[in-house]
Amino acid sequence: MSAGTAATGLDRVPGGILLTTLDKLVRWARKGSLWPATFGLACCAIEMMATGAGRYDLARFGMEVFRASPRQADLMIVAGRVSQKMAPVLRTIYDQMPEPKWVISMGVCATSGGMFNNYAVVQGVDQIVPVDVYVPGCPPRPEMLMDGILQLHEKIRTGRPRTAQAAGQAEG
Amino acid sequence: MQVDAERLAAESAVQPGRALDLPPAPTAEQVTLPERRAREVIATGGGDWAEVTARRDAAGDDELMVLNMGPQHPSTHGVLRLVLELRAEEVVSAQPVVGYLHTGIEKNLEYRPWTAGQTFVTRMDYLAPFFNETAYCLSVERLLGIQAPPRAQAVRVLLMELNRVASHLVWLATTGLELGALSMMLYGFREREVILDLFEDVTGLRMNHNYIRIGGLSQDLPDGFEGRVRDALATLRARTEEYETLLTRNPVWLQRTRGVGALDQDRLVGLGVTGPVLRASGLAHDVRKTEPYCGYEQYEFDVPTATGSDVYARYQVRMAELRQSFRIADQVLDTLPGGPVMVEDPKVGWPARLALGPDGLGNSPAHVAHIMGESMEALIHHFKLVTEGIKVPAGEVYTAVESPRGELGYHVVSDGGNLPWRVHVRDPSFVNLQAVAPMVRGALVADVIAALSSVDPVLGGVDR
Amino acid sequence: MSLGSFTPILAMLTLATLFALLSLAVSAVLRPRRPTPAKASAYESGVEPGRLPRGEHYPARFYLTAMLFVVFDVEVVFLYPWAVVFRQLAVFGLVQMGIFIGLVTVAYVYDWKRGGLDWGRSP
Amino acid sequence: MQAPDVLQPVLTNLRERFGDAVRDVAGHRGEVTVELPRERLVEVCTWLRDHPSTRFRLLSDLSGTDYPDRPDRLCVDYHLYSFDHNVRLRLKVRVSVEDPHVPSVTGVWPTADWQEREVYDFFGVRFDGHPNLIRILMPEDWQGYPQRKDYPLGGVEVEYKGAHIAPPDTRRYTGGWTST
Repeated sequence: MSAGTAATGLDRVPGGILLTTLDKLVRWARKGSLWPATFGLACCAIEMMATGAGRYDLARFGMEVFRASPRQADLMIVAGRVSQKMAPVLRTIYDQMPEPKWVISMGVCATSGGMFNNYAVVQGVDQIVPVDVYVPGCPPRPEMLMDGILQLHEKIRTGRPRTAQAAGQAEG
Repeated sequence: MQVDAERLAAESAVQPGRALDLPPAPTAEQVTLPERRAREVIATGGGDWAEVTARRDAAGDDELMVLNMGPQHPSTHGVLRLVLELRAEEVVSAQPVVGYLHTGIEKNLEYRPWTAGQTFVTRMDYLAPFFNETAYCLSVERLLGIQAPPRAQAVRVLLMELNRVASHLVWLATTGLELGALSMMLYGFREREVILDLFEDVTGLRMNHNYIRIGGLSQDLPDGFEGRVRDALATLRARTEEYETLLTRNPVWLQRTRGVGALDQDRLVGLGVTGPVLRASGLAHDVRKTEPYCGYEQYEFDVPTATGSDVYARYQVRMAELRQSFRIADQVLDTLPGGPVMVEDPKVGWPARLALGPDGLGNSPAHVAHIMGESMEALIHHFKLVTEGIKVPAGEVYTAVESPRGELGYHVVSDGGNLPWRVHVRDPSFVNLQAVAPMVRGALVADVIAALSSVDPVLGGVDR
Repeated sequence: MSLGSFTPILAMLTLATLFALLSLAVSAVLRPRRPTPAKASAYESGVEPGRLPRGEHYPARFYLTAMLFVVFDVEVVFLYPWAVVFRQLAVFGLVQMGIFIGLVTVAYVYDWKRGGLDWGRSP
Repeated sequence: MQAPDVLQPVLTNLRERFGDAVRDVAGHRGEVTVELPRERLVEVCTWLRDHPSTRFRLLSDLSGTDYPDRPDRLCVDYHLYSFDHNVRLRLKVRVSVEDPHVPSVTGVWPTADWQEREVYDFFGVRFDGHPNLIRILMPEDWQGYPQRKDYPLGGVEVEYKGAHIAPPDTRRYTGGWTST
């Protein structure tokens, strides 16, 4: 579980029944409208913009507002290949985002350096920032990005990604 | 007419003289401790940065503020960083810093066979993938001394023109968004989806298609494609009229774009700017007309230009180019020749034919039966091509293609082996970005956004 | 002193302040608070920020515009009470307000001619 | 592509005026390459840009290439284009790694500013007289010149340790079966 969701402010509130329902309410509220920080780098950024535009419409998840400044964002979608020169900038932006914050690594270039296994590209964003959801694809179709976002919603709501949660139920 | 080099150089963007007469950087002792810490920290931020702050300190001007319109900014069209020297709202000087998306594609190309090249190249300028693929394949075909069959050339022209429309729509959407016409963003991307559906029909992907191969195309058009393209062109033509009524005589749009970011033609040519920005200054230079490729000479279209060379003129040129692209697409559909889409030479033509099998798209059973059963030679060619790739005779070639942003040139060097020796890409955005600095000198900060978006840089192509 | 006609306004005021204070209090309690020096550093598109003008003071033009705004804001504030009793004051009120607005317009024209409004966009 | 004969008058003028400077002229696939010594580069470029019969007003591309097995290893290519005569020409200057200095042509074409910075960034060719010769695409404090042939491709070794992974494909098939 990334730092974002672990220690919320709830631990300072007195325990009891109130806490669990309040916890659910807070998680639901956070999941309800994640505001992504515009961190579009390369081709995936165009696909992210297409997801935000009319046809695929991120507004359905309350996410159409792409906040330019990290202060008002709680989700960073790293869309595109991260070059060595961009790595410190990415880390600075991630640090300047207030908790709770999540990171989606969109596309194979952000996830693992993709086809550019060379001197210029950081081989995987998880060397710089803790990543919550990895979205495959080059570039991922808008539907794949939205599925990644739904996975993140599950993770926020239950603290476990959907697949793990399903596996959890299987074990009984 | 004798053009004196001094005048051109004097007021060009670089002004070699200007940067040289900087006072020497302050020595370590003169700079106080906090100053030095900030300087080191700033120094790693960018050599230009150190020069700019040195100039600012030298000028001793209290009101000069150095501001970063940096890599993570909503309206720099990607990861471009503009170091702005501001006095209140007025820009004293702007210095673009690039490299934040450098992917080392040209180095990667030297470690992959020729046939894998266009997979890398299509990811450079990600708003014009077909242009990159075609330019790369054209230059390799020129080295090989072969030509793609007429049908393949016609389909390349069709896809490139549709791609130009899609790229201009993204430009229109993002520029509208930045200058306040928010609905333009939704309209632009809504129309682009119409074109992406067509691309998906043909190549299976919305972007980064890897469809145009050395010697032709990877597979033929799906049937019924021409009809779908005609309907799409009909809707796009109607929608373009809507944009014209929305923007062309819109007082807010006029005020934000007229007279902004103007640069005269001499300076533009000196800075190597090509494409709509150059045509907006009145010079009708278009590589499709001057050095026709892929059969462009058969289609009759004109090269729109404007005078004024400001953001509004570039808007007018791009809107007119949309219509020219529709015209060309119509003519291509009317005269689409039949025949093969891949060159016949078995040593070059990519053998795999894709066909829709029970478990999806894969090697067509007919082709597999042919190489496994009928002809040993076809098997050898298939094996050689798929493993070792084609070998291109030694030599070097420079091929230029008219991309939506300007002249996209490929300087390909081969040493006769099966790996490219060197592929250098002359990306129009990389060269056009140099014109941003003189454009915004003395303008307001809001005009910097308008001027930058009128150059339509795509940072994937700039940083390669 | 009949409070009747004021109760709706008072009710609205209290509800508004209550809502504001409540939402601030709830979020102050529930939000995680983890200040780090990196988070507190100034945001300038992701790179080390430059500095404000050396003396940390802003060009005069900003103050000029602020002053202009204050003058006209005050003028509008005086218009409100006049607008309420506009009928009873009739012509007398109109003339008086006309003079008042005329004086402020003189100040506006003076400022306009002295170039306080153009933002230095070079021609 | 234009047949080289459109360039004929240009080449003859070039030879008369700069007889000694022109090392060799090569034609391949309809393109003409003129190799120049670096000392005469700026002079020839200024003449090529201003002379009415040439008018190469556009320096469309300036690219570097590394030929490690030649003594003068680094090669800089200038692709010129003339609007008036609609013709292209390539100038080639070769320098060795020990003394990689080439005079800068930013005085002739201001567009060379960034393109020379890129060739410096990737090949280490120092352009004398360039106003601001620092790295453009790599971080300022990057060591080495990435696009030289002896600079490793870099990147991460493939994680799967199950089998011996061949280094990036550097096999060169020059002899035997040729494809054309």
